[in-house]
Amino acid sequence: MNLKKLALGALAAAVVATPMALSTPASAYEYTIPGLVYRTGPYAPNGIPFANGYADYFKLLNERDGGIGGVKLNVVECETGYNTKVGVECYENLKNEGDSGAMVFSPLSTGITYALIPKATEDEIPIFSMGYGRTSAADGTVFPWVFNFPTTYWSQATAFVKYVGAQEGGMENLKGKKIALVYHNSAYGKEPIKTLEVLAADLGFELMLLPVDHPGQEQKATWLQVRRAKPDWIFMWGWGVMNQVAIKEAASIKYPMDHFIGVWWSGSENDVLPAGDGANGYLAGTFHSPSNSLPVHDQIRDMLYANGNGAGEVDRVGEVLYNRGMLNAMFIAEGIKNAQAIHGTTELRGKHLRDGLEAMDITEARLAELGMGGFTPEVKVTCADHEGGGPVRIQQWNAADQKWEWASDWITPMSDVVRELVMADSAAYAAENNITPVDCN
Amino acid sequence: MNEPAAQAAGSHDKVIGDVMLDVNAITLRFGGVVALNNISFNVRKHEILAIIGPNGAGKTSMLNVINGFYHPQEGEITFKGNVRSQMRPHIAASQGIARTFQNVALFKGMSTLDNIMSGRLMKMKRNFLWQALHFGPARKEELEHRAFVEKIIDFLEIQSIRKTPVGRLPYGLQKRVELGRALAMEPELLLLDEPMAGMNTEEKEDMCRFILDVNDEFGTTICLIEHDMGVVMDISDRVVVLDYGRKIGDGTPNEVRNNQEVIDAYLGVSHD
Amino acid sequence: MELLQALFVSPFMDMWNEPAFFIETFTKGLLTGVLYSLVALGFVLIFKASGVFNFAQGVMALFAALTLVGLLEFMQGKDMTANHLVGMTVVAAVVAIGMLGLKKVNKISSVQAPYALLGFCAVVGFAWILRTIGLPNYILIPFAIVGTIITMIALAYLIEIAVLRPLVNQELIILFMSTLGLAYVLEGVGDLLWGSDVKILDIGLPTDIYIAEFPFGDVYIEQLDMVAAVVAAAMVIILAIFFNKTRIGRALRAVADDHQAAMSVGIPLKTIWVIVWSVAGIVAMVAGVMWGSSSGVQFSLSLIALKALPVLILGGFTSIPGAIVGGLIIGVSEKLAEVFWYDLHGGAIENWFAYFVALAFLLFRPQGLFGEKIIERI
Amino acid sequence: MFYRESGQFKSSYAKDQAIFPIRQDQIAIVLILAVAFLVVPWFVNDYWSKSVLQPFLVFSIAAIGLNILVGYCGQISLGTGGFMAVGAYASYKIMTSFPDMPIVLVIILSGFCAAGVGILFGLPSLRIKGFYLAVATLASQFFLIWMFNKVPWFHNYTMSQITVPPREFLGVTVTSSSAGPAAQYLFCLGFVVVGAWLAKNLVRGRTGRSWMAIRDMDIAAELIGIRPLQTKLLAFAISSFYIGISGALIFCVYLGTVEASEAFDINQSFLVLFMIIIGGLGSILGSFLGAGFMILMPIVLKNIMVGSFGMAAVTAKHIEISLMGVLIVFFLIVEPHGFARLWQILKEKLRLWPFPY
Repeated sequence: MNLKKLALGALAAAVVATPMALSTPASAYEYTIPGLVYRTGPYAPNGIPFANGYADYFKLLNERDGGIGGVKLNVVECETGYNTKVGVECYENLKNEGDSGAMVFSPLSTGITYALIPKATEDEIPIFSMGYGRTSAADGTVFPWVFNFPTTYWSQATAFVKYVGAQEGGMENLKGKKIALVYHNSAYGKEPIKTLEVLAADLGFELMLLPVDHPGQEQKATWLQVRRAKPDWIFMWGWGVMNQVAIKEAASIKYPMDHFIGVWWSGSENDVLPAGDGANGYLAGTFHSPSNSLPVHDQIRDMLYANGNGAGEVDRVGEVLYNRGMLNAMFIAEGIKNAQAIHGTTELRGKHLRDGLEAMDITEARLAELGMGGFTPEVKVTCADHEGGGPVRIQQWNAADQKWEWASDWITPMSDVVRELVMADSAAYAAENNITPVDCN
Repeated sequence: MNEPAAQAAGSHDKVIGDVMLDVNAITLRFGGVVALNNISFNVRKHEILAIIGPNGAGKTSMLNVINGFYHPQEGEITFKGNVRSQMRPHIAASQGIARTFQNVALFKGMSTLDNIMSGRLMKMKRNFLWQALHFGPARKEELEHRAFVEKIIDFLEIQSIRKTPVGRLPYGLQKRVELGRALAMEPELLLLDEPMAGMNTEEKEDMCRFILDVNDEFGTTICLIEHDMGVVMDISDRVVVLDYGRKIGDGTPNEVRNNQEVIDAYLGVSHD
Repeated sequence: MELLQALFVSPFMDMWNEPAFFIETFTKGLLTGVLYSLVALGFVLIFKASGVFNFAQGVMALFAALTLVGLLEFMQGKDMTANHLVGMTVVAAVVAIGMLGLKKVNKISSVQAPYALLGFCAVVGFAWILRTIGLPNYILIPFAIVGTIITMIALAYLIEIAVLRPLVNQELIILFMSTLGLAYVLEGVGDLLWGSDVKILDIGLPTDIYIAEFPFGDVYIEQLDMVAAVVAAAMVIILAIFFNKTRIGRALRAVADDHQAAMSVGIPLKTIWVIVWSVAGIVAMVAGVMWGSSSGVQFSLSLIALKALPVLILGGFTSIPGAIVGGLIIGVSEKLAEVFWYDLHGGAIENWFAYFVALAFLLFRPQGLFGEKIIERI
Repeated sequence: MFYRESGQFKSSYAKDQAIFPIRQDQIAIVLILAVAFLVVPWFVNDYWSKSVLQPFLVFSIAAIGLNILVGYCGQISLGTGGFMAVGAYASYKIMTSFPDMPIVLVIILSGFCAAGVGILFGLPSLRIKGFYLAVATLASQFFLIWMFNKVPWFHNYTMSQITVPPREFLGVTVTSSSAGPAAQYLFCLGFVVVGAWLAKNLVRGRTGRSWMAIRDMDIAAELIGIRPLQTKLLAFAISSFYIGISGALIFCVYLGTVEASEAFDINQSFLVLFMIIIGGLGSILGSFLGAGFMILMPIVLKNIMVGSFGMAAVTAKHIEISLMGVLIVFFLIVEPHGFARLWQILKEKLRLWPFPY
């Protein structure tokens, strides 16, 4: 009896230890690209297309270019379920995986990003939280290992205000207007509040805060508030089921959809489709094109899906969140390419990739080369600025054609406002954690 | 404890003292039902008082009133000179009233030892911080009480089931453990609710012996409910008879036996 | 002083000054409450008959909605992934097992064992035929609903065999935890079969709003909510008839009163459990459809169970009218509190406020609004 | 064969009341502690420390705490996540307000904060019982999380995501990511060992007996002189104290950064409840076994499916969720009293081995 138990225990221990022992003796050097995905749980509908786009792009690079500089990319997915605890487990499990170790982590969750920032800094693995996570990580001097280009929540908030100003016929007309912020009641949803408060004070509009608790299945009260206060514009920082319900509710109180702007995590097909025609005209911020017919999409369809190698369903290639996953992968790939040039070797590890990411300089010409002409604005990252100060564009839902269309040109955020807030927050973080800022000169 | 067993009532000489518990004009209602109607009687120090009566007479309700579980609408109770009409059960317990229950009310998840130890809870003074350390005074206290409880275990002859969870014990033993728990409280007044229900003759004899020994050796006053008339007549000093919430008799076993009202109440209702 | 003002004065003044808005808030509260009641109803049915606090009720709603959407999409001829096909097969298999189960419950149906296989083929075949012909939705939807109901009955049977029967006479907390385990299983299996994407559930329910015009302003009410209220009312009436007028209903009430006594007069406890869980499954389906129509069918649907819990303690675990009235009280009070006391708390209080309302009631009636009075005996 | 108690006579009540009265058990526990304190730290790496040992240890503390309330005192609580959050946010506030306070003291004080909140939310338990109480405790869960999210004072007026500053214990950094895996592991282990020992003392003494009396039959308990309110509130307080310490350790040591609505949501409450029910209600050992099961099982399943069979992460996750459900139901059916009971049965068999009767 005892022996049996012992044997079972040993077996269990062996199984737990497997992933560490099983660093397969690879024939050729490979880059391990961790994919912290969530295809389960309340946020799975958003996580799935993102994860598919992310995986497909790396697969495409392997198929089309034979990897980067001849080195294959090995995407290792780890299911987090949007849960910080599991995310940490994934991180520890993957950080030494393969020859290269984890090259970079893109956690796709504010909670996991916060949890990984100090760990990854310690382990010298870059974190690339593209347009999410800790906004003040844009300050590369305090967060040398964290990147959040091409743009951040705070930049986006200022871009929204600029857009509204333009629609109202000038920033001065914002005075006395009422803007409501409907937000996911979490660290993520509260990100833009400070920025918007600063702008409200500057520009004289009134800001109304309407939190929605996770998961956001039931929002009648929130929209009753909207109906009562009749704000001129609504911004939304939502995620998951909250988006669908909010858009549906907005439609059912006959709120003008073209005055309702969602963050880039509230602007995917998933979010608008359940509301049907009611969602027509709904606006959302983004930092990449909603197109599904770029050359790169065709390549993915031809080289992956035609051979049954795609990660998802072929007719969902090119959805908003799919594109975002693809963009995330593209930036990482470009970072690796930069790092290979900087370090003159292909046998890179995460710490080398950091330099590649910091040297990120994507031009329109380069995008066209990649089959992504016009996909995203040009991005230039520097040692001090890890955001790249990227512009934001507004897209609009066309319910009849079931398509996102451009509703504005690229809007440059109010960098001065954002930068000031970033510096203040990162300075506070540095003080609390005894960090000496890196000297960028 | 080396005294021989069962002695007939009255044959042992003991001094019945003053009134210890005085129940005065108690009336208890549940909605429209009158469970106890203007009941008065008293219990004297060192005696064994039996409360008898047909089913539904209000006997258990009477015990529940005495130890504060039910709150009567009228009347008052004087215990050791303190008058009270309502009180919480734990206060009754702290004044020295212990009891057992008709349907055994042991702590089923705990061992015999722990059940009886729980009767010592009120006597243990060290607070939980000391106990958490299990050190010094708390440890000493725990061991002292353990020694006391072991005496009760010896007295009730349940040494062999000391560590058995009481849920697994047969009914007769459970009743015995319950008596042990009540004794561990070192009560001045012990209320026993049908201590012999569901027992065979041999077990009943054992239980009678324990009751008499308790009365004798610890000087505990006992107030018990019992259906077995033989037992009642044998061991009690005095008997109170209830019927439909009224008191219809009060006196020595012999007096009660010859009370016409009592005979009427029991007529046709044979209890052994 | 300002606090008192915000707490006791200004909200009521607002209500008085904006009557149309007050009516709208109140009505929406009532209608939301109806949806809470629907979920709570499933809990009550099961608790009443089997003493199980069924935490899987929310996941059952999700599972039913997923099955419904899956069947519907399959018949509409949507491209199927391998998972979906496996899903269809598993549903058919479950239905077959369920039919085997019905054979045992032969007082209700006389389906014989070989027919189970036939049933399996029939479900797959019929769905396949419908898929191939490409019938209009108004024919497919009833079939999908019936298919889902059969699946939920089969599920009830499986739960009885695999969970309830082995755990009979266990402590309540053990049964409670086993339903949590069950929730995991259903969640995993549901996701595995149908994927975890948002699925749009369109079974032809109205999505528009109804505008009631009053001299003092307009009141907007969603038609979907009105349908939900009607459906909920219909369900309650049907359940009331079922419980009070039918033979099975009487048996159910007997079981609810006393398991042992019911068994001793020859009521088959296991059959009753299957029936109750089936009915709860159907109630879950209705709840799943109502909620799923507005937000799409996705994992979050299972979390509506949490909204039903305060309703449960307010109304009492064993009372059907309690679930209804409790739902309405919770719905109205949380909406009024969230909207009219917004200045005081700044929003998002609904999650806990419902519990506090229920708690306040409980302190006066520990057994819930309509629960049976607890008499302590010794 | 090796496990015999015959020949070991207890000559005093003190010996009989020891935590491990049987010599083999004493040897075993000494060995386990020696390995845990002296051997493991030399071998532990980041993965083992962060993914296996730390969650196991901190959740063990929470499980002991909840077991005191549910297993010993019989009051079902679903508010564990909320009390953990109290511990976490209290430790953050104390740490940032008094930067020089020793970290151990910070964590203990956080436990006291949680105990206070626990008493407050335990008050309804006097009138409300059973599942009504269980559901009512959800009020604390949702309210506390809302409060920490809402009131900016709790997170020093920054984001509601709080991050732990580095702190040292005996000259070794134990919080924040600059701490080594062994240091963090040992730090948690220390709390676990002391906490388990104190809890064991409590439950085998007068306090534990009054809890169990309330659990087994609250009316009878009152009749033997136990005050229900005080006893229940003490259970709530001590339970919350442990849970608060666990929350503080989750924040300070294990995760390093938390957000109330995510790290301490209702799933944590269920997780800990599962631990004690699978492990064994009313058993300190069971708390450990349950925590081990609920923490290790998903990792084991995942590693078997993804690591050994090369399954896709998502399919593996779905199967893992279902399997966890199946295992939970399975173990509830096999032994409703949990692993602790299984262990006890095993020990009894061992004692008699090789003679089965």
